Amino acid sequence: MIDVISSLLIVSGLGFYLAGSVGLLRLPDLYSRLHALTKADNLGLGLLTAGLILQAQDLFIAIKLTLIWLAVLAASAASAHLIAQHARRRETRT
Amino acid sequence: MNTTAVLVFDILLVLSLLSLAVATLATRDAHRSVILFMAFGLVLALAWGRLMAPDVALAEAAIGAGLSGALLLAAVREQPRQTLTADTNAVHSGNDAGLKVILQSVATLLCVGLAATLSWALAHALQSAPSNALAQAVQENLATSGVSNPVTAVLLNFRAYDTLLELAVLLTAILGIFALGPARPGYRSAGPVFDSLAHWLVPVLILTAGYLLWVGAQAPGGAFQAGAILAAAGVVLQLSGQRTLGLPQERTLHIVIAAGVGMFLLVGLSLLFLGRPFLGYPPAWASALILLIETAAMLAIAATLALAFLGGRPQSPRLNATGEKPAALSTGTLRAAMHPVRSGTDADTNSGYRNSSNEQKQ
Amino acid sequence: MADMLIWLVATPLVGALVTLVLPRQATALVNLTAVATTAIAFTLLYQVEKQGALDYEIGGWTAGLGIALRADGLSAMLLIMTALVVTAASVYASAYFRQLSERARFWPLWLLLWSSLNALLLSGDLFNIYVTLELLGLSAVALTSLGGKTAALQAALRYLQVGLLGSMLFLAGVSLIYAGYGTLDLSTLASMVVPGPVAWMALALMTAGLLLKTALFPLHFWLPPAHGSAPAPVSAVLSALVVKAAFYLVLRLWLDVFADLVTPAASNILGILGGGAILWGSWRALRAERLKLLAAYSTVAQLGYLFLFFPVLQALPPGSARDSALGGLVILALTHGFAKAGLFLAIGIIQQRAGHDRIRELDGTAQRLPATTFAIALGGVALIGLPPSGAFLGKWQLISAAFATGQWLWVLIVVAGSLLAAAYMFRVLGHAFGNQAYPQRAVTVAREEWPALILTGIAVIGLGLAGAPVWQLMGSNA
Amino acid sequence: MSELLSVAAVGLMLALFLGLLRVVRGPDAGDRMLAAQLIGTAGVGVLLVLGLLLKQTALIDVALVLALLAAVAAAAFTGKQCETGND
Amino acid sequence: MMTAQWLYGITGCLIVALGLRTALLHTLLLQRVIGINIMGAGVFLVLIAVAYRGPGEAPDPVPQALVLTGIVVAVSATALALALARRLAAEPDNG
Repeated sequence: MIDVISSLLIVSGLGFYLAGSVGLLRLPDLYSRLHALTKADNLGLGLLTAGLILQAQDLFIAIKLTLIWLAVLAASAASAHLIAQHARRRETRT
Repeated sequence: MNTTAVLVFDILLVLSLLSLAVATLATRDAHRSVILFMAFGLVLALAWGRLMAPDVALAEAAIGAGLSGALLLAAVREQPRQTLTADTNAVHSGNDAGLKVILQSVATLLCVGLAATLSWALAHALQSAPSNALAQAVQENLATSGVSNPVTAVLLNFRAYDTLLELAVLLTAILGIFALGPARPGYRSAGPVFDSLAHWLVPVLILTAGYLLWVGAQAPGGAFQAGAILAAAGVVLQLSGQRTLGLPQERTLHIVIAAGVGMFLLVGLSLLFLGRPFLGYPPAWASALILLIETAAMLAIAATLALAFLGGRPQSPRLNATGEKPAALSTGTLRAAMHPVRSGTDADTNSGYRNSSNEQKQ
Repeated sequence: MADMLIWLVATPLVGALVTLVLPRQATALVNLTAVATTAIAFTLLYQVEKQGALDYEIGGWTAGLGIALRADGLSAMLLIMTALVVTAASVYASAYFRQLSERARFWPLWLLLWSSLNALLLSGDLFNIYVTLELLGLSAVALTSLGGKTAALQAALRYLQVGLLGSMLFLAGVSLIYAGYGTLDLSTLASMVVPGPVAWMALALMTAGLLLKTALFPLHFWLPPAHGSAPAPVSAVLSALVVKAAFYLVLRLWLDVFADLVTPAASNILGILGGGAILWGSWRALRAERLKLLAAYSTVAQLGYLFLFFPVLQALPPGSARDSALGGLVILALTHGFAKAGLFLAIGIIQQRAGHDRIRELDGTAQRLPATTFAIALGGVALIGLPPSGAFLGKWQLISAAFATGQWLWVLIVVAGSLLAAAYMFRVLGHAFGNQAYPQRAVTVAREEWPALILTGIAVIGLGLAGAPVWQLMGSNA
Repeated sequence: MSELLSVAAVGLMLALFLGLLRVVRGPDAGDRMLAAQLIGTAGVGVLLVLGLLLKQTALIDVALVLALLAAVAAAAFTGKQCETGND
Repeated sequence: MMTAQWLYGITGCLIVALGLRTALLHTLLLQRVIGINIMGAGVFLVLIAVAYRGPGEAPDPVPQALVLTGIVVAVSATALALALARRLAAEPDNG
């Protein structure tokens, strides 16, 4: 039972990842790419770690997996903001 | 495990590596090639993970994908525009185009030949199944080495001498950087989002470094990975406008960057005086001595790499606030050296930067 | 007793750390370090002479699992040369760098360089050699950049790139060796190595990297700017010791570890490149406008002589003839080391007193700086290879071995190179002894002139008369 | 389960490879940085899956370091440098 | 027969050659430095591939330790090279 749930989570996480990278390749400009990507890969990683946590043998690993997800979430939110800011700064400069 | 899936995975990974290497090297824009190089480092870390080398993967993730990139970005930012597009000091700056073409084709041929002959030789070596003797010797002596992670055992016990000299290389590099003069302007705070990023990132990095240092004895990790991550914390602090990094003044700073080599020598030579070989730890003491050396090495590596990002001798914060003329500095600096100004984690955005060189010793 | 090997590396390293932390006491500490290290080096020479090669297993681990240090006659003699040249240059440097802040930056890097030279000469492990090469390269680059001017920084940067490229090629060779033989220990490897793609390719890569570092023609392009713009004591050590360290490794690999692999054709390639180096380097030295560049190009040429020995040694069967040729090689290398170091120190004195080192404007130097000029003349005797210098003995051995094996071309090149060396040295001396309209009072600068005189004196008189022990040492261990 | 994991590893690697195309193509530095971010997240995923697949729990630590250093890299990319003199 | 060892080892050889070509020919200083670093990465890939012993097997720790040393040495050298480049860029006649 746990295996089934975990498999479902992993597969849907994978789906989000692939959607994110296709979006990155196909969407027209930086801001829409930014939008698509940050949603897709954070959710993808979230589902993936959720699936992997169910497979983890001990609590410590589960905690670390959660921590990684949180770190990526916070880092990518901040860096997406910084990249957008950087891009805007460059636009206004030129 | 599905062998076809593994093969597809390997091919994708190898293709990523090769295409990134080609793209990094083919572009004529320095900034672009730095970003590509950072991506290359990241994929390389995956390759190390795939090839069961988690220790190397940790170091690559911290250094290859992170710190080297930060160093390169800082250098790109400071290059004047023309040196980013054309270098007058090129080793082969042929005057006429014809010579250049000839040189280029010769070098390209040379490299194609190298790729072919190197692969040929490696194929020969792999065909005769690499010898496992040394790996076995490591395994047999692991019990007396003081640690249970074989890579740490090799680095800090069996081949500790290499590691000692490697720390000396780091020390040389940073002394060479210091000799080039005072550091260029620092960074100013990049806004509230950045600051909040720094606020949680720095403590987490420090915790992670401590964890990796501790775990290095029995699992992948150790002084180098921990030091690199600690250095990354220093880089983040610098980027958020902190110029002192919480690092001490010059005299103490010299002690910190020399700590790795110093601790190694202290341990090694003390053992020599006790009638043991240089760096021949008594098995009962091995794990404690290794931890001692690793802690010192971590601090030295962290300080060195963080200072390397600065790109020169750090400026004393006291001088930036008060120093006027270089001639009047010597006594003030010495006083400052005795009472180091340690600022907290908040960015001291108001202390201006002065370009004047300050000599501590005139 | 073999503890001495590790002390040779550790003493300067400890000295580097202490001078870093205590910059005010640095000069005294350096003197102490220099005396201690030199004493250890002489003790080592004595021991090697008495009981043959010494081994030291670091950490008590058997070589292979651990790293072994090894000293034989060849490395012991080079260690002595290193100790003497560095000590003399240290005395010189304590006067050359006038400001405390300059010295505070210089001493730690200087001692790190010494430590890396000793570590390289003693290393018995391929990967360890790679690390020592990097340590040597980085400290040499950092010291070169102390010249401070844009030219010095540019030369240092180029030097660094070339050095890194060389070490990467070397490391690629080391990886192949590990892939094929599963060991890094030199003596284990020497007993295992068999001709085949792995060994050929590994030797080719390591040699290519080392030739780049030893600046063999046509890979010498980085040397003149670096040696020509570094501070004088640094140039002295770069020319006398640093390039020679890489040459020492080539010698080790070709004559020792991979001896079974080397073919006459491969040795001839080295010989031809060496011949090219002699002719091209001497010609450029003759045309040089600055004294330091002259000395730097002369280094390119003098390294060429050392490579001429490879085809000659290859053709000689093992025996006394080969041993004396090998002894000639060592004497030539030692003579050049001492002479060139002394020459660079003397040039540094002229540069500091006159404010320039342009050869055309040297007139009257002999009157103003007689001792310095004498040191340059002594260095010239050694570089040309006149008796009684050690170079005379070395070149004599080279020529007679080339005659014995019927390799006439090398004889011609040696003669041509010596004539060119005489031409460029007499050109300098001619200007130096040229009269100036208003002769000035003679000046002596003892702390800077003595080291130069002693080093060139060793090259001309010491090595010329005391050549016999060199043969003895080489014979007992080679 | 390991079947699924190896397929997941391939899928994540594919996502990473697609992201690489954007890094190589650009056109803007911001695009590259963004794609590098995706590669980072995909890399973290690959490492986590590999960790379970190869029974190398240390790869989870690698993933953690990668996640943290990706943030550092983004910070280095966007950091603002003081102009010479008083800023 | 270990496909992975071959695949990654030969890739390492190719990367060495790619890096060497850039280090020799590229006109940008920064890219020559990157080229040397990539060349190093290729050598490291060869070493780690040689250390690999297949999925369930413990790899040879020695090459892994060598690569760790190599990475730290490479980053030191890179840092010095970049600092020199930054110092040169600050020279008045260059900027």
